[in-house]
Amino acid sequence: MNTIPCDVTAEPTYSANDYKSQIKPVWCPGCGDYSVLSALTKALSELQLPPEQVALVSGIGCSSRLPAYTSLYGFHSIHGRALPVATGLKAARPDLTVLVAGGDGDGFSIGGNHFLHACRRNIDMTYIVMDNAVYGMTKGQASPTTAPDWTGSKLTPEGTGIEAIHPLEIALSAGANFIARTFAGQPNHVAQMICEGICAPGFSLIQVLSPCVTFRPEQRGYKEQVHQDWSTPVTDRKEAFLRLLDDDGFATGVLYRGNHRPFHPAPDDTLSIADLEKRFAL
Amino acid sequence: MNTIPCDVTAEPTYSANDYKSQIKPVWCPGCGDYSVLSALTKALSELQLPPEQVALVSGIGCSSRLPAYTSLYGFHSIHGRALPVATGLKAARPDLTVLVAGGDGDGFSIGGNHFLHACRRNIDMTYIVMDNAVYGMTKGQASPTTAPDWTGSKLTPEGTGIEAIHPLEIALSAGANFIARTFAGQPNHVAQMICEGICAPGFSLIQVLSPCVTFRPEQRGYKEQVHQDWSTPVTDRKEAFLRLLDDDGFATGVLYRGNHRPFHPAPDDTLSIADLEKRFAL
Amino acid sequence: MSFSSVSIAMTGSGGAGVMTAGQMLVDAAARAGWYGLMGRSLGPQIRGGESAALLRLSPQPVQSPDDFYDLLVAVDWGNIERFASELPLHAETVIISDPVQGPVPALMLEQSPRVIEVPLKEIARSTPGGRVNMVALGLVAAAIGIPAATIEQVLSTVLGKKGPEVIAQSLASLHAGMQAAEPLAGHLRPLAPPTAAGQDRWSITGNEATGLGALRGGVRFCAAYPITPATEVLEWLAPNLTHVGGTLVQAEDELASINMCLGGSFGGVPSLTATSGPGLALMTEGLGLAVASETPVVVVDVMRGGPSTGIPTKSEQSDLNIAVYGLHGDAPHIVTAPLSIADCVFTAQWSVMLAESRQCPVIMLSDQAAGQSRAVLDRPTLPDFHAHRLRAEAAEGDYQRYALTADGVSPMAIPGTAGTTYTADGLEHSPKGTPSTQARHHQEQLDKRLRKLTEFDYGPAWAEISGPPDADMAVITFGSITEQVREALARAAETGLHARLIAVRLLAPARPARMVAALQGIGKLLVVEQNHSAQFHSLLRAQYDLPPLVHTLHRPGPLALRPHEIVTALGALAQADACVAA
Amino acid sequence: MSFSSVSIAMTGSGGAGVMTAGQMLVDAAARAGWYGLMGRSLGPQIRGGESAALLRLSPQPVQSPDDFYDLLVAVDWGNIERFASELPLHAETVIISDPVQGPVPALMLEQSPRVIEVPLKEIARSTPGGRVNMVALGLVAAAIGIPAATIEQVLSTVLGKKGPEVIAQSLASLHAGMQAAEPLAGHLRPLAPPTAAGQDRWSITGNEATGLGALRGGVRFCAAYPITPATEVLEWLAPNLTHVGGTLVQAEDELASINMCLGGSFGGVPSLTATSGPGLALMTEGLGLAVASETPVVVVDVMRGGPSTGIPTKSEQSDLNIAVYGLHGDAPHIVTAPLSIADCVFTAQWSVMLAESRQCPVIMLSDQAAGQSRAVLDRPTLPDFHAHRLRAEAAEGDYQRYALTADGVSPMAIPGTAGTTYTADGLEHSPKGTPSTQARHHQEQLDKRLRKLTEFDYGPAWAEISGPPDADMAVITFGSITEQVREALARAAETGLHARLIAVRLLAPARPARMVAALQGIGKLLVVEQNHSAQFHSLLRAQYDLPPLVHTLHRPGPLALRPHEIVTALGALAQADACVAA
Ligand SMILES: Cc1ncc(C[n+]2csc(CCOP(=O)(O)OP(=O)(O)O)c2C)c(N)n1
Ligand SMILES: Cc1ncc(C[n+]2csc(CCOP(=O)(O)OP(=O)(O)O)c2C)c(N)n1
Ligand code: SF4
Ligand code: SF4
Ligand SMILES: [Mg+2]
Ligand SMILES: [Mg+2]
Repeated sequence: MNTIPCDVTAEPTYSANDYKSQIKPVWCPGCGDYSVLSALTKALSELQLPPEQVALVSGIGCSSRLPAYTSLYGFHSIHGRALPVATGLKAARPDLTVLVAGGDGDGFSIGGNHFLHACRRNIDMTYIVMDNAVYGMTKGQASPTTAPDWTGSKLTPEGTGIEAIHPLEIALSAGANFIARTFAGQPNHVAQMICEGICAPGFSLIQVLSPCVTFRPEQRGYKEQVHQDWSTPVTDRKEAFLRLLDDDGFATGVLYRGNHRPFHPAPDDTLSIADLEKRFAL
Repeated sequence: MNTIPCDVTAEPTYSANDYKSQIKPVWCPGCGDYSVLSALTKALSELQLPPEQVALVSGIGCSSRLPAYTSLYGFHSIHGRALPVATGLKAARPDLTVLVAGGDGDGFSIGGNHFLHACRRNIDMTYIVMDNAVYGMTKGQASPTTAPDWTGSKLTPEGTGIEAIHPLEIALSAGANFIARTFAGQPNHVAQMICEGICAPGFSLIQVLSPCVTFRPEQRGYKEQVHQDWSTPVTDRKEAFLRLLDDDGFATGVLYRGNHRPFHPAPDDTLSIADLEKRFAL
Repeated sequence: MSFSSVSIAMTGSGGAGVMTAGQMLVDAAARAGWYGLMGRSLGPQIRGGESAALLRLSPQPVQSPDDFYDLLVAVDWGNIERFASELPLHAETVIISDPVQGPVPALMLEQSPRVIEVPLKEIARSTPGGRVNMVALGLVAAAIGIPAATIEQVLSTVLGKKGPEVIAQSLASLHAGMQAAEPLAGHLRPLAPPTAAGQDRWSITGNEATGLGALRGGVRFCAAYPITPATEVLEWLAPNLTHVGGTLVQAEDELASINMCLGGSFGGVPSLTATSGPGLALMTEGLGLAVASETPVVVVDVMRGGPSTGIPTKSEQSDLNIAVYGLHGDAPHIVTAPLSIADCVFTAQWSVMLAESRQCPVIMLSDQAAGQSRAVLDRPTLPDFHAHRLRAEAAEGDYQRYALTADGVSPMAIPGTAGTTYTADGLEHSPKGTPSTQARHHQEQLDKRLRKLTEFDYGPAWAEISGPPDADMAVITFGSITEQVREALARAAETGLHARLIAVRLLAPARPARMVAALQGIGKLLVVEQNHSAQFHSLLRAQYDLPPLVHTLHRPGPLALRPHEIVTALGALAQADACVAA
Repeated sequence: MSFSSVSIAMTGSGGAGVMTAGQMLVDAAARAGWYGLMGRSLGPQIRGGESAALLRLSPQPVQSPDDFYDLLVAVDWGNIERFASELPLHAETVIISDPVQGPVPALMLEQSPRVIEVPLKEIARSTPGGRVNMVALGLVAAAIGIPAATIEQVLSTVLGKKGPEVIAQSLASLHAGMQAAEPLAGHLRPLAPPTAAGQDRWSITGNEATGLGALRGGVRFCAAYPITPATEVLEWLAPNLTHVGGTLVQAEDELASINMCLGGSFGGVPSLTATSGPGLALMTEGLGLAVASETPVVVVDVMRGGPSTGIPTKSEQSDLNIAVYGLHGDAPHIVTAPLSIADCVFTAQWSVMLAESRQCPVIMLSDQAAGQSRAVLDRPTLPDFHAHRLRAEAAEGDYQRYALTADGVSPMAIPGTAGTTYTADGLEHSPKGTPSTQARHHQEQLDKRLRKLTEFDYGPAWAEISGPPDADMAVITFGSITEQVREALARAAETGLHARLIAVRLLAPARPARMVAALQGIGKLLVVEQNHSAQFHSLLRAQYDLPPLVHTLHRPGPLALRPHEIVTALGALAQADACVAA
């Protein structure tokens, strides 16, 4: 297991900029994802994690472009599969700090099964979902977090007619150990949530409301809608559920901080291959 | 929409046997799935649904063998994909009664994403999961509903080390409209749950605890463990959650009966293809 | 060049609006009686980023890009290095460059084109609310001779919803651009006058054409998961399928979309989905189920650059392997490819017909170049065929879903029919459908599933064959690059180099007898395709006996194959000595 | 037959325990110094259902099934019609039938075998706690001459955990069976005496051998989703991987398992998963990512009957197409196949080495016949090669993950290394790894990814070639049926029919120069494979220039190809006239 210095006091070595790459993002001007990038680099510099000890895995989507814009080890994988890639990485290399990033489509639509099972497996990693309730990259279709009456997509011109998914509720049911929501318009809060998520053991989910200014221009109004109601986390699943039953989707803060056992595959390293071969001998 | 005669009074035309095929099941003697087959045919005869108006879709697994043992229209599809097949069928043929059957591995492991989204889409169909907390067909590996300390699988000889999933909680979060649990050892109750599930609009989930006598012989003890605590369904999500927070996994009955709008694709049939072609003309 | 045309590239980054301008130009030219084609080159950005509208206008029908651009209008030079190679120029090319955007990049001057500086941005600024793309539009329209009235009319229609003020401002920019065209006089050959429309004309993209073909073929159910560059097929179908009484469901992923289609089709409703490489990869397990359970379904794969996520916005023909061979087990199925934008209607319609008739999956290989390009063309004469599935009638007896019939097709019962209930299965089964591990049942069903495809008469639609019957050279190709090959062959013929065209619409199953006839007398063959590993060539080798001398011309995307390259390759083949290469 | 062996089938349904008996028989024969092979034929049931243990024992090494069974012991005849065709008999066969199970089915009498009735069940009943499978075991052991002490010892060891009472009861049944063997005397040729073990002997299944090869090659991470008949690879790895310091994670599905492996491998840990056809279909998108991101990974596909769910418990070689061609885009990768049960160790180890060395995915095509059969064989001499990945060292400069190197392989940085951070990408990219849509980058990276595979020296392991250098006939094959071909060639040679063997271990990329050498002097070629559509033949046609006369012998599963059929096909080829068929 990696031991993250979650109470850094020494002279800082890394500035936020040290976690950025030279590559210019393909994002639209004003996209919420820029703030998430800044917040992430800020969080990492607060934790003073050496960039080469951190891996950032993503899927496909505007938000999933994140890794290349950092100076971390990145894996920009395929649509919906960021969590399995990250799971394999962390299981094989428990010494690394593993982060995962992506969109609501990537994570809750095509990647929904891995989301369920990553929460359940509760491996120590932090999953940042930039939720804009739309498929940005493919030019504006409804995602699982899109309201049923949104008619902005040519694919569902009458609206989807189906209820939006509640990702935090699913995460809580499925066993995630740390669950938070934040808003890209408040990058300091995003950074704080990321820090706490990284420091929390097990699987941490951070839903970042991150406006898509191109296909959901009305999301610029998020800043009037969010309210930091969850300033103290609860540690009891029941209380967390009760919080969610009252949720309007815009409460921010740490919803839940649990106590579930993270999954640790434990190699025992007791035998040589020659020992194993002997078992085939007559 | 199909209108199911959920209050049949006329002289019955179909007996339970009319819903059975001639094919001998491949199941092990004593397998819980036999009772589910009987209960299903009993339920159908109670509802007096003409066999040709009912389609039963399944994935792959011991439990997924069910369709061929009935006289319904069946689709024994591929592992994990029963729900999408059923969704397409119901969307294209809303006049049919669509049932889905399968195992815990099929539905909650490889099929987890479709499970989430089928609950959310809330199309009118009834999903019967024969839960034995094991992969029977592949000879005994842990499934998502297997307890973390079960060491009976060669693939996870020290136990999985990860918590079992709570399928009813996930279903409730994701938006299923009717959620029940029953036990294969009480076939009348299973039949009753199936009847109610079919009659309920939207997506109905029925978890049937169905012992795998071969790989989980201890499940023969289920009959001592189940308790019919949910004899009256609740219609409020919050109350349903509270029920689940106290759940030991063996309460049976209708957990929840909701009021969510089922998804209805609505063809409007207003234009001819010639009309559409005209739009390409200059 | 065997006929007169003008090719124009308009480039610009950010919200410069070159695509809108290009689209208006094609529309106006079309209304004025010209034929045309507009392709798109896009960067990875959602908004902004480099982009180019790639037009060709002509009095004759045209669906192929030309060798070079006659006119390049650079609203700006942003990221030009990223796609300069997609814009071949020659010494006759006129480049319109705005001095405020800096000097013309050296990259663009290699062929010594003529550069004319026009202060597009300044002109735009000089009109209130002026828009630089409308200035460029006016300039081009005037330079090539599109009537002012037509372009004004198109502009007003397109911007209709934005209100009179925007229209007026845009018109002012347009006019300013037209006036600025003067320095171009004499530098650019204007378009030859349009031909009178003998027939209705259509303006349509390949993706729209595919959607239309699907509906014409009888498709009434679609499950959709968006992916570039296939999304427009689905987006076109969404409202239109509903209008004709069908249903579209947005799926959670491609595993769901293919399996939803199987469900719809099992229910008796012809079903189709569209995707691109990564989505097709996810669908192969479902397609295998369609093969084994004999469930008709059509998957349109609008190909893009691969492997993996590859280059989503650009064209390539590299999914041939997965389409033909990508299913596990012995899984015979049908693979088709439209031969042009217009042919997307025919091929989609035919694909639905084949899927329904053969009770099997059909993969139709379209590509970004066809799918996202718009063509102005004569209204295609369309076939009448549509879905016809052999249905089982209500029966009392012993219905055998997978009965061993002479032609391999067994009557399929549709849920709702009494007396013919059965269970469709992906497990091997007896004729009745009962799961079976018996060698005999396996052999019988494998034979049947193959027979129904190989012993069917696909008719002449399997390929389009043209050119001199006595030719000893042929070019064989597939997919939308057929148009480039056609143009190349026409040009080569003018220089006395005659070759036959074999454009294969049916890529699987193989049609050996037909191919023998098509290759009659051919001693030299050129295989043309747009991918890196010559997948079509290797498919042909595997399935057919080819002439002694075979050359290939293949290149991955995104650089379109140009007619002159094909002419050159043909010339080289004509010179080549069969004995040496054999 | 070129050497002495005895083939025995033991059939029985339900909990009859013929597999246990068969297993003990092989074990005992092995301890007594014989070589042996035991395959399994299973019905679809989890418990009970028809099953047959298919044994062959011999003083010489043997890994191929023989033409016919010398002895068929039917504990019962349940569902025999379902797999009778998998049990070829001849006039010399002895059938042991228990009269209480009814008469010998007519199906089994077609070749007029000798039937001897033995009241197995009654004998079992006569000993307290008697078990019919132990009676049968005793009968067979005595009949073919396995020393009583050895079989007793094996029985006691295997049943050790069940306690002395069960052992005593079973021994009693065994002895009763031995006594009942008397009527067989003279009817059955006993086994020729065993050869002294010059070398250690192993008893191993193909799936275990694959797991061992993986560990020897350096695999230390595995993500697993169970599927028949690959599960035992994963189940063997689960504890043993842990023992040598590695990790296994059970995944939620195959999409997860392949992508978990990519994560592990990205982390620098050689990774492998095993699956069968349906799972491989789900993995192709991930495999494409491995190609584009240049991430090493090995996928073992233990093939079963296809398409779709097909026949999960029975063998076939029909996933060749998907393995070689099943990825979208131009996606070069490596496909290998072990040539026998023993060779699973070598080929798995080699596959890991290749994946690591070439930084690409390797698909290893094993099959049910190899994977689930147990062989007693000489301890194989195993190669030393193991994972060696070209790693980037800590650097200050401008690290280029996808640098264009001469051999196409670029140093790969492993997370944790300072100064070499990069982002692995499935989007097309520049040498640095930055996503790019440029034609030049695409071409360069496609070239590089192909070059690193085609210009590598795979050495002689690409194929096993044997037989007379002056032969003008060859048999080419792949996978576990190579053993049948070997035996057929040895037999044919005894009759003066000499042919070369080319058993291809490397199915992709093609090795044209090596194949030219392998085919030197060959005018007639027989292609042998176990599938319906002759996939290997079509692969060979696509990639190689074949001799003028090519015949194929191919058949889908589950009927194993028998040596005599190959001899017959070879005889026909020898007679065939090259000119007529060319
Ligand atoms: C298998 C597959 N299917 C579909 C796509 C097309 N695709 C790319 S990104 C995307 C959705 C992205 O939405 P989201 O994850 O919410 O990210 P955003 O762009 O909104 O940040 C889709 C459908 C793909 N690349 N691969
Ligand atoms: C894609 C794919 N992966 C794996 C398998 C193998 N497989 C068949 S059934 C099964 C699990 C069945 O478990 P469950 O759904 O719980 O059914 P049960 O047998 O317990 O009733 C698996 C893993 C498969 N058929 N297809
Ligand atoms: S499309 Fe939306 S999510 Fe994508 S970059 Fe633009 S604003 Fe951001
Ligand atoms: S293995 Fe288990 S689930 Fe499968 S048939 Fe046997 S008892 Fe039932
Ligand atoms: Mg999004
Ligand atoms: Mg189960």
